[in-house]
Amino acid sequence: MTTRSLGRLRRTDFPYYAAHPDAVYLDSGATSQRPETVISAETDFVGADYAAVHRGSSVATGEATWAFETARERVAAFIGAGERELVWTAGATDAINMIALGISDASLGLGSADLALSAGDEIVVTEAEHHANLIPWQRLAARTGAVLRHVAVDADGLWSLDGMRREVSPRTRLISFPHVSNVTGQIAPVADIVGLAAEVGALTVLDACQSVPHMPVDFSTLGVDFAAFSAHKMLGPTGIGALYGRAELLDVLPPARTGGSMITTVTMEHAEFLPAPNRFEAGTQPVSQAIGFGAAVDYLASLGMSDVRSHEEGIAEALVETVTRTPGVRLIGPAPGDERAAIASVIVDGVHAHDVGQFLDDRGVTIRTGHHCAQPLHRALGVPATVRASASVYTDLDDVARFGEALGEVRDYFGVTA
Amino acid sequence: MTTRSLGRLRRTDFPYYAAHPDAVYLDSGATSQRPETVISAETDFVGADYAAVHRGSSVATGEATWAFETARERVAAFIGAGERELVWTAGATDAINMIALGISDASLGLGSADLALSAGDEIVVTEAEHHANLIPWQRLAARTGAVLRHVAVDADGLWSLDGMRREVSPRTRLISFPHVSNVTGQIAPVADIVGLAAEVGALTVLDACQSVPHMPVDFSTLGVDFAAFSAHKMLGPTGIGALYGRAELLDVLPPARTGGSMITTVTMEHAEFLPAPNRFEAGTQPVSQAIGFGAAVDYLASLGMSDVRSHEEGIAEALVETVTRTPGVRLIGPAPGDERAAIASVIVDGVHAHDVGQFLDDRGVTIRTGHHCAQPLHRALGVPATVRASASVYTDLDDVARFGEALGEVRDYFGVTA
Amino acid sequence: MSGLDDLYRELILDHSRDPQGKGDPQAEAHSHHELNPSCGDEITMGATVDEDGAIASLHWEGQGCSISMASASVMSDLLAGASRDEALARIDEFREMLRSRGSVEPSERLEDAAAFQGVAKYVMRIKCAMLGWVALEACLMESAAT
Amino acid sequence: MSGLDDLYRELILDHSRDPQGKGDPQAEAHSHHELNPSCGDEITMGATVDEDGAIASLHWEGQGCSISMASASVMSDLLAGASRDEALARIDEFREMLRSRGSVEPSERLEDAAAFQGVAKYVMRIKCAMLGWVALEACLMESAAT
Ligand SMILES: Cc1ncc(COP(=O)(O)O)c(C=O)c1O
Ligand SMILES: Cc1ncc(COP(=O)(O)O)c(C=O)c1O
Repeated sequence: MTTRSLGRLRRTDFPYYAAHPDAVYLDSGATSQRPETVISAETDFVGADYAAVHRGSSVATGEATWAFETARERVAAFIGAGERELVWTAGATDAINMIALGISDASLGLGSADLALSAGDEIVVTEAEHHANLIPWQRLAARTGAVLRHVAVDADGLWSLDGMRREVSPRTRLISFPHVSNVTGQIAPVADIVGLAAEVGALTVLDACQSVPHMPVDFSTLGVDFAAFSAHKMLGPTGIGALYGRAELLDVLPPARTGGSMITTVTMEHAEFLPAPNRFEAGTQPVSQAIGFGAAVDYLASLGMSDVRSHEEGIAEALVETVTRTPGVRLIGPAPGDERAAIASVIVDGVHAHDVGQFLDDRGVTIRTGHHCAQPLHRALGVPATVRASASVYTDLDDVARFGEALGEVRDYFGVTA
Repeated sequence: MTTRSLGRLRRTDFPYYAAHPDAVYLDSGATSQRPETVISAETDFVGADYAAVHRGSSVATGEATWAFETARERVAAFIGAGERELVWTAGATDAINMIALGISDASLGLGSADLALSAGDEIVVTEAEHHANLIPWQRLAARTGAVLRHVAVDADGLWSLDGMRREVSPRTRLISFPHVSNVTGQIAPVADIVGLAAEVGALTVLDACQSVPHMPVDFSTLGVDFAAFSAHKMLGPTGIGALYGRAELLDVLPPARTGGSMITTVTMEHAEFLPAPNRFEAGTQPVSQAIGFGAAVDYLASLGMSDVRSHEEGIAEALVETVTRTPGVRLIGPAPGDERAAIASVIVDGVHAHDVGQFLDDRGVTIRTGHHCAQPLHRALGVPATVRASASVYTDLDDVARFGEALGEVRDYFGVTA
Repeated sequence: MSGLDDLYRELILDHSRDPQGKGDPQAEAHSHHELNPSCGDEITMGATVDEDGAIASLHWEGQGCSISMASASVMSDLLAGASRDEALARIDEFREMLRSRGSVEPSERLEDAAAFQGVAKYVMRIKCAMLGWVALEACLMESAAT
Repeated sequence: MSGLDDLYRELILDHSRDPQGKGDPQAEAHSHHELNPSCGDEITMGATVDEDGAIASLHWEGQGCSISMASASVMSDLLAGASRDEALARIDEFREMLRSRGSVEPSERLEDAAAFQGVAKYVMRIKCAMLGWVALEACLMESAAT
C-alpha cells in the first residue's frame, strides 16, 4: 500500500518485485530497481536490429534510430534543459569530473580564459558532500592553486545557508553543493545559493543525484550553471549519467575527454571540437543505455514527479516517525517535521552499523551501511558508519513498518541493554 | 559457410541473424553484434535479483555477485593480465584519456614524478591513428609543453618500423600506436616497437581496439605498458571498455577521475587513493555491462582465439581477392598476400564513398563510409572518405561474395564509365 | 521506383555529374564554409547581394557526395537572381521538406529542388542535401547584417 | 541454527563485548594499521617477537563491527606465545577457511577461531574477520625482515 496515490505504478512493473513480492528494498539511494520497460527498451534495441541504428532504411531501424535520437530530448525535457544542454556521461561522478577537468584545462590555457582559475581563487563546497562532489574539486584546487573552502555541518549533519554565506566571498569562483544529501536527506535552498553566487560572480554546480529521481527538478528555473545525475538511481541502467550545463558555458568548457565523434577537423597537430553537447561525447557512446535512460524518464514522467514527491514525503514522514520511536536509535539529519527527502540514516546505540545491516538483511530488509561515500560528514557525526534506509517510487508503508520492526529487535539480538 | 572451422559458432546464437538470416553485416570494426548469451547475462542480472549483488545471502544473489566479481578475472585472463592490471572504463577512448590525463596530473606534481613530462619531452604516434589515440596526446602535449611527433604513412596508408625508428629518440618518453589499424587493417610489429621503446626508456601504449576482438592477444607477453580496448567491438555491450596497465605503473599513475569507491581515507582537504585497479574506478561502475563483457569474452574463448584469427585470415584473403578483381576499385592498406586483419577499405573511382555506402545498403550490405575517425590518414590518402568492410567471428564467405557483387555494380549505377 | 532510385533521381545524378554555379566563392561579397564532420564533405558558398536585396551573383566550390554536390548545383539554378527574402523562404521550405520524414510535400516554388524529396527518408543524408543551402543562408544573414 | 546465528555465534558475541588482547600496539616492536575502506573499521596491531622467533607480546586497538573486534580478540588468545611460523600458518588456515565459501572445514588447530566458519558464507564480511589477522601478518613479515 502506498501512502498517496501513485496511480500508474504497479510493483509488478518491476521484475524484482514480481520475483520477490515480499522484498523490503530500502536501498534506492544507492541504486534503484528498474521497471520491465527499461530492461526491454535495451534488450529490444541490442537484439534484432542492433547495427541498423547507424544507417539503413528498414522500419525497425527507423524506430531504433528514433529511440536513440529522442532519448536525449526526453531526458533533457525531464530536467528542464535544451537538447544542447544535456551531455551523456558514464555517470554523475564522470559528469562532475568533466566540469572540474574542463576548468582545469581552461586554467592551463587550453580553452576559455573566462573559466580559468588562478592561485587564490576559491571553490566552496559543503562538509556533507559525497566524495564525488569533493575530490574532483580538491584535485582542481591542487592543479590551479585555488583554495577549497567548505561549509561545516552541525551535530545532525546539516549545513546552512548562513554557513554558506560566511564561506562565500568575492574570491569565490565556484560553489558546488548537493541538492539533496545522500546521508541526511537535507534539501538545499538552491535559489538562495544561486543568488549568493550571482552576487559574487561565481559559477554553481549542483549535485542532483538524489533530487532528480525523487522530485520535480527544472535546472533552468533553478538557475544553476551545471548539474550532474545518474540513470541507475532513477530506474535506469548503470553505465550512463548526464551533465547539464547552460548552453553558452558548455560551448566554451574545454572537453576533458577527447577522441572520435567530438571533432570537426583533425590534423596531426590540432583538433577542432564540435559545439555542445557532442564536444563532450568522445568515442562510442553508451547507446543502449541512453535508450534505457529515456525509458526510465518516461516511466517517471508517467507517474508525475509532483506525485512522486508527495508519495515520498509520506514515506519520509513514516520513516522519521518509526525511527524516532525506536529506543536506542538516533536519527540524523533534519528534525522530525522538517522537510527532508525519503532518506533516513540512523545510529544504533551500542551496535556497529555493519552488524545492524546484517541483522536487517537476515530479516529480509535491504538497507545500506557504511560511510555512504561521505567520510567527512561521518567524521563530523563522530561515527565511522551509519545505517541508511532510502526510498523510491515503489517503496510503500509496509516497507517502512517492516524496517521499523526489525530495527526494534537489533539491540536485543546483540545483547545491548536498553 | 565459414572459411575455416569455427566449430562452436552458430549464426543463430546472434539474435540479429536469427531475425535476418540473409543480412550481410560487414561493419564489425565499428561495433559488433552480440550473442544471446551476452544479452541475457545482462538481463538476468538486472532483473529479479538486481540489488542483491551488493549484499545478501540467497543463492541467486550469490550467483549474481559471483558473476560480477569474476567478470574482471575472465576479461583479465583473456588478455593475459593479472586482475589488478585490468581497469573498467567507459570504453577504449576513456581508457586512453585516463592514461593521458593521469600523466598530465603527474606532470603537474599531483602524483608520481617518474611519470611526469617536461617541456621538450617527446610523444610519438603514427599518422594512422584513430582520433581516440591522437587527440588525448595532443592535449597532453599542450598541457605539458611536450612535443608530439608522428610516423608518416605512405600512399597505401601504411607506417613502418623504420619510420618509427626515425622518430624515436632519447627525448621520447611515450610511444602510442595502433595494434591493428581500423582503416587499413595493418598489424603493428609490437615486439619491435616495445624493444625500441626500451632502448630509449619510453612507455608504450597500445590501442588494441581492433586486435583483441580478432586474434590471441597477451599484453604481458607483448610487453606493452598500457593498452585499451572496448567491449562493444568484441560481442559485448556498449558503455564499457578496459584499460590494461602493468601493475607497478597503475599503482602510481594518478587517477584522472575521482569520487566514491576509489579511496581509503578522505578529509575535506585530502584524499588517499586505493591501489589499482580500484583507484581508477570512481563512482558506480557499469556493473551489468561488466557482466555482459565477461559473457562476451567467454563466448570468444569458447571459439578459441587462434581459430578466430585463422577464420578471419580466410575472410581477409577473400576480401582482398574480391576487391582487387573489381574494376575501378582501389584497395588501401597492405598489399595482396601481405598480413592484414579482416578489414578492407576501398576507394571507388568516380563515386563518393557516401554514395557507395548508400548503394550497398540498398543491396542489403552494411559497411561503413567516412573517415572512420582517422582524418589525418585520409588526408594522406588524398580522399575525405573511404568505404570499409570489416569482419568478425560470424562473417562468412557468402558475406564477402555479396559485398563483391554489389561493389561491382556501383559504378554502373552512378554512370561512371569503366 | 525503388527507395534508392527515389533518392538518386536522374535529375540529381545529372547535376552531380555536371554541377552548376561552380566558381570562386571568394570573389563574392560574402562567403561561408560548411563542413559535414561525419564524412568530410565541404562547400564554400559565395554570394553578392545588390542594393535592391537581390542575389546578383552566386558561386561555390566544394567536394562531396552526389547528393551534396547536386543539391548545391540545383540551388544555384533556383536562387541566383532571387531576392534575399525569397531565397531565405526557399531555404526554409527545403529544410522543412527534408526534415519531415516524407510528410511534407514540396512546394511548387522549389521547382527542381523538389527532386530531393526522397532524401527525407534517409536521415543520414539530410545534412548532405542541406550543406550548400546552409552555407548560402549564412551568406545572406551576413549580407543583411552589413 | 539460522544463517544469522551461525554468523554471530555466542563465542563471537562474547568476545565482541569483552575483547581480549587490547592494549597499546605502539609499545610493541612492530605495529601495523589496517583499514577497511568500505566501512571505516580499523585495527592497529602490535607484536614483539623474541629471539627464538616466538610472539612474546601482542596488543591491539581499533574500532569496528562485532566480527572484526571478536576476530582480533580470538586471534590474540590463539596466537600470543606462538612461534612466528606457527602463527603465519594459522593465519593462512584462517584465510583459507573464510575464502572457501564453506567448502573447507576449519582445522582443529584454529581452536576457537573455528567459530568464524559461518563468515565464509557472507562474502561482504570476510574482510571484517580478516582485519586483525592481516595486520598481525604484516607485523610478523616485518619482524622476519629485520
Ligand atoms: C583503432 C581504434 N581505436 C579507438 C577506438 C575508439 O573506441 P571507442 O569508440 O569504443 O571508445 C576505435 C573504435 O572506434 C578504434 O577502431
Ligand atoms: C549525492 C551523490 N552524489 C554523487 C553520487 C555518485 O553517483 P555515481 O556513483 O552514480 O557516479 C551519488 C551516488 O552514489 C550521490 O548519492
